[in-house]
Amino acid sequence: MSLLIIVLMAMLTENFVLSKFLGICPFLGVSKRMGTAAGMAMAVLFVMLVASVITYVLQTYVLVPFQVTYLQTIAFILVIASTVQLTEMAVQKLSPSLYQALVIFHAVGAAGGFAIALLLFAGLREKLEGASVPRAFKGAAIAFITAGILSLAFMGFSGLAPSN
Amino acid sequence: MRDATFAGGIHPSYNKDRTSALGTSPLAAPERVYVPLSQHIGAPAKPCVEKGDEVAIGQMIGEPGGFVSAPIHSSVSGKVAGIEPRAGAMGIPVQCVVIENDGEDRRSEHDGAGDAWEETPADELKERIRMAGIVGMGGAAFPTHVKLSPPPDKPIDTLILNGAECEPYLTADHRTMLERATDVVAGARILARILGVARTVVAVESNKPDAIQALDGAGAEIRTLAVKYPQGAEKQIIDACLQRQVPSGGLPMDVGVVVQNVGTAVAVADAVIRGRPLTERIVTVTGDAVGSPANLLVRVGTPVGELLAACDADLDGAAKLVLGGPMMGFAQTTPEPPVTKGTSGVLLLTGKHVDTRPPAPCIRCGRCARACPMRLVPTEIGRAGLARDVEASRSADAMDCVECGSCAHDCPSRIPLVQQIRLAKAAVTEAARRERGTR
Amino acid sequence: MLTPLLILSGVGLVMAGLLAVGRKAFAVDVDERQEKIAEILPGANCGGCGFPGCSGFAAALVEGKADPASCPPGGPELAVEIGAILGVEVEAKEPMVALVACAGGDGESPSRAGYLGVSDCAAAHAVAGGPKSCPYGCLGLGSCIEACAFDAIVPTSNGLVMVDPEACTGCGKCVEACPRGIIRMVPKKRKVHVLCVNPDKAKAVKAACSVGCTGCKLCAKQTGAIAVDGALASVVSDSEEIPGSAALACPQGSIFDGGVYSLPDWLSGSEARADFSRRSAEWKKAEKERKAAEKKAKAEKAKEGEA
Amino acid sequence: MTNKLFVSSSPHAHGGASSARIMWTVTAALVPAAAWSVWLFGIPALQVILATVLFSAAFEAISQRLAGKPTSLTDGSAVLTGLILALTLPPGLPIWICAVGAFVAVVVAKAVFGGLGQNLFNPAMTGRVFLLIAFPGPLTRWLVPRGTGAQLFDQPVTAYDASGGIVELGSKAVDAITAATPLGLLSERGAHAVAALSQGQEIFIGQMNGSLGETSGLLLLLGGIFLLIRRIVSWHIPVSFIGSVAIFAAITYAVDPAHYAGPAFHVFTGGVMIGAWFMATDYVTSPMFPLGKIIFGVGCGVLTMVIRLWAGYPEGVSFAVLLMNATVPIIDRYTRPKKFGLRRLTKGGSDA
Repeated sequence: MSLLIIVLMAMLTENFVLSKFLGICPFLGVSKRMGTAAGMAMAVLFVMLVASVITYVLQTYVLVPFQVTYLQTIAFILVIASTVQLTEMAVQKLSPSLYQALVIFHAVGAAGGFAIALLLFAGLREKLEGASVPRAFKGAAIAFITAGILSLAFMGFSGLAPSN
Repeated sequence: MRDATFAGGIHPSYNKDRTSALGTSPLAAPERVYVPLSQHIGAPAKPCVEKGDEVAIGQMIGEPGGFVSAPIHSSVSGKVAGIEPRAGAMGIPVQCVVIENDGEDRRSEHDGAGDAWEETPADELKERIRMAGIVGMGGAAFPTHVKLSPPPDKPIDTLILNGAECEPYLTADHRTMLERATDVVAGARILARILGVARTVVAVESNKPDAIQALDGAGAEIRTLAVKYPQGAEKQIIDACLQRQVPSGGLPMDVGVVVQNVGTAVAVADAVIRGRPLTERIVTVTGDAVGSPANLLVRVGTPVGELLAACDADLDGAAKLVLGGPMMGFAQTTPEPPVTKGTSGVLLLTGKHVDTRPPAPCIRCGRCARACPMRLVPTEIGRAGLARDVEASRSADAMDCVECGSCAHDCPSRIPLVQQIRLAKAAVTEAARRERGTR
Repeated sequence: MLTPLLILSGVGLVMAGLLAVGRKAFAVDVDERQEKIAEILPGANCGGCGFPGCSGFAAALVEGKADPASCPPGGPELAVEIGAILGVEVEAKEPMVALVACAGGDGESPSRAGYLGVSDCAAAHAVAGGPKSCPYGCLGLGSCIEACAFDAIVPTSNGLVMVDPEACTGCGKCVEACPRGIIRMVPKKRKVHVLCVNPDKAKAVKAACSVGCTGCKLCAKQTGAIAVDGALASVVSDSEEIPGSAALACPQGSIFDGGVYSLPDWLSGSEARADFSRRSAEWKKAEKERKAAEKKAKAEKAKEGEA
Repeated sequence: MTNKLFVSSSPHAHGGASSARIMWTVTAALVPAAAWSVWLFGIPALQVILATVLFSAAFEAISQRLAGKPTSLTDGSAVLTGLILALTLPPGLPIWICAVGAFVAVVVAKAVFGGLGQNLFNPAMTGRVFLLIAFPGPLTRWLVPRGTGAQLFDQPVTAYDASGGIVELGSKAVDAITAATPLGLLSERGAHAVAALSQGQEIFIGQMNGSLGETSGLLLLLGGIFLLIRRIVSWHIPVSFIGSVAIFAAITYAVDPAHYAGPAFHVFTGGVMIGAWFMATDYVTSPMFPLGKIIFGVGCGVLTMVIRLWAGYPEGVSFAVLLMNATVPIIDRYTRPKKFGLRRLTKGGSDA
């Protein structure tokens, strides 16, 4: 039960994209079509998994012992960027079905949240494509506004906790 | 039994009261008739007379241009003045045989006609119908003999005679059923004999109780239909009468049914029993710009302007001229086009019926989808049509649309959905043509 | 200070190594010629080549399924460059531009009915054959403007559209977009055009439009490059220069002479039309006099011969 | 013939329905509930209504002018958005905050998406949620309704002076008097605090505090039934929304009555009535087809209850509606009606 709550909390209350504004770049990049959005959600799952393992190792065995935790951000960026690159290569070569098998770990919650936001958002943006959005707001601007309103809505889950 | 019907549909203002009680009156033949060579779906007829030829009523002046085609006959007696293009109902000039009426109304001789049709082989009856130039008189003008020739793998068990006349304003079929009930039933028997079906149903909307009574007296099996538009659409009338749905992209014969208009049945009776080809028809002339509306018996080829003049119509005060009914008819730029075999009505409307405001934005109210008798999502097809998006048009099932106009009629934003959908259908047809070409 | 540097560069090195290994392991074969070609293509994805977008064209080129000279926006220069990459000889093609062959604006061919509905040429054409008097003329609702990826088609002030030959790349998209088939591809260098597509006989044409071609054949007498098929003149050959007299001979003013007038002036300017009428009248008078003189000379010659 | 005829595609007949008439009818259906709130709270309520409606209309006109579109205030959509927004706000809310709410609703949530029909989220709900998050203080100061005294639902009321400081009730400095809403009480003090309320008539008639439109469930219900009769809304969304709230509440109440309030309380307090009839039924931001509408309504109801019972906010209707707005494209995609011609043949013919 508590595990489920952790996953749910990560998905809704602490939603990566909509609460913490992380991962906005891929979020806006691929959410134009439902199909690509689903693929991206999978890739995120994989990258988050690998990256969290590597950064964990980096944090506990390198940064903390050498007392350079202030390098955390930059080192993590390096690792994550490289992992993304690696995944991209892998996707180009292998079929995306491979890493479907890798979907087991605890990053499921966070990535699931990303996936929900991404899928909802993809649907919204498909609908937006047919809308006569004023020229000035076309493209990224309207996508950001949509994401902003969606995150307002997700704020409703703040303080979500099993009955107090 | 409850009145039969289908899912979806709308309830427009019917406006039939002005003409439904008026008996059919013949319109004097004009001095000149312009008989179009293409009055039907399919290949145009080939003219078989020349300028200067003397012709009589019922004489063939155009030969069928193929199997899906129909011959054309003179509707007056007189002299051929030429074969030339003239404004047609679609706004595009069509080839017409122009005949100077000599006013003598001579009829051409015919053989093979008589009361002995019960003993005549079906194929011969069918040939007589073909050579009489009979086409669907509900408006689509599809050659009748083609509908009567289903392939052997499509057994037909039921003939439906369509007397729904769901189009507002029109009362031509209503008057036909009242005044010629015996011929409706006789025509139905001939059609049933050709098709070899045991069951014939005459389907009539419940707002024509007098017609139901007349047909009942003539000995027809009647199915009363609920008053709803488009109750008379082929697929909807089959669904209502027999609870069979014609599959997407299919024809009535796919569910063992042939549907014929009641006017067509009368034309069949005229051709087979009396040896008279199709040269005249009943046209309802009405609308709020028409002073004395009427149901007129009109010679094919009579310019629409003559009908309007006979009915005290105010062309100067009118804003819209429509051939056919208000839901599926065609707007005209002039009153020049001639009446054809498929012209069921002439509608002259005042500015009251013309909304020049631009359409408002779609508010996604869903009324169009609720109204659609084909259970489609009209806005979706419309959007695809505007964007000429073939894929989106296909996935929104654009080709299933029957263009009945229910969606646009109920749209609170007055969006020209039918027109948008036609663009989608045109895009799909064009793409299909191209795909065939490359293969 | 040293530790963080070392750590960072260490992490960087390790990840770089991983990436290098990854690149090897996951290497995908892409013909590098394809990438090179894709880089030099215009990237407008206009579809003028007949392939899905520029990348599709690049792929087809490498596979040898496409002609290097079939990119209209790129023109002959691009064709040569592509040829160099592919290692093949390329023949230069005559540059073509689109031409809207209708000059019947609101004044010349007024509308015969009020049109209500979707603002699109194909849609309007399907409603009672369109609201314009001429059933063949330009409806001016701009379906071609929508189709043009290069903003080369602009509306005129009198309900027509025209192609800017400088902006036009000759991709031909507008030709497909026009439901009335008014737009055609012509050599960019050609100056004289017949701006009418109405094939009807003189009486019907005159009823529909004041600048429509009636098929009188007077132009064809001036040059072999213009021929009249049925009741419609059209340029049939580009091998010879079309003389200005072909335009001046036209009683309807259906022929546009780009050597004398600019297209926008011709389409919407009454001054250009007035100037044309004046020049045309002068030319006809001169022609009459010349003919009369010729006749006279002939007659005299004949007389002399008799005598 | 002197005049020109008009030509257009068929059909040449129109049923006469108009978007503007729909908008004004919905607005009319809200008037009784709005009038009740003015009776209940007096001028502070009227001030909020007028401010949001006028600012909404003004922002609509300005943004349409900027976009180069014809002004379409007569279509009623801006006025309706303003009125619905007003009904979700507490009485006495400062005018400038009302203006901010109207701006977010009309400009941010609607105009930048291309105006009427193009927006993805309910404009009024977006405005309210934005205000709730940006100005939590003013948005949760509730006036005591007419006809109640220093005690409301067994709780003492608190009096504030103009600067927001707490003063003694009855002193001259009193500027506003507040008390927790029923849902606030439930959230802060638990089910026993509202036990008596759940049985009383107050919540049904609307003799309670809260946002303007959270008071009279009865009048909102009547307005909703009026729209149902006029065929402007279908039953699917309101019934599934209210029904799922009731069922959810009944289950939790049955499991632990000491902890959870009953269905009647949850249905008639807060924004469920106005939300189910007037906000979730907004055509533009709700599904088009019957099955989708039911899914949407159930989603709204369940999310409302999840937020009410377990999240930080005492009320969740506006969040729930916004969240479900985001699911509409996906719902619409999978709930399209089956097209004609797919029903199995009953007899005769072939299956081809």
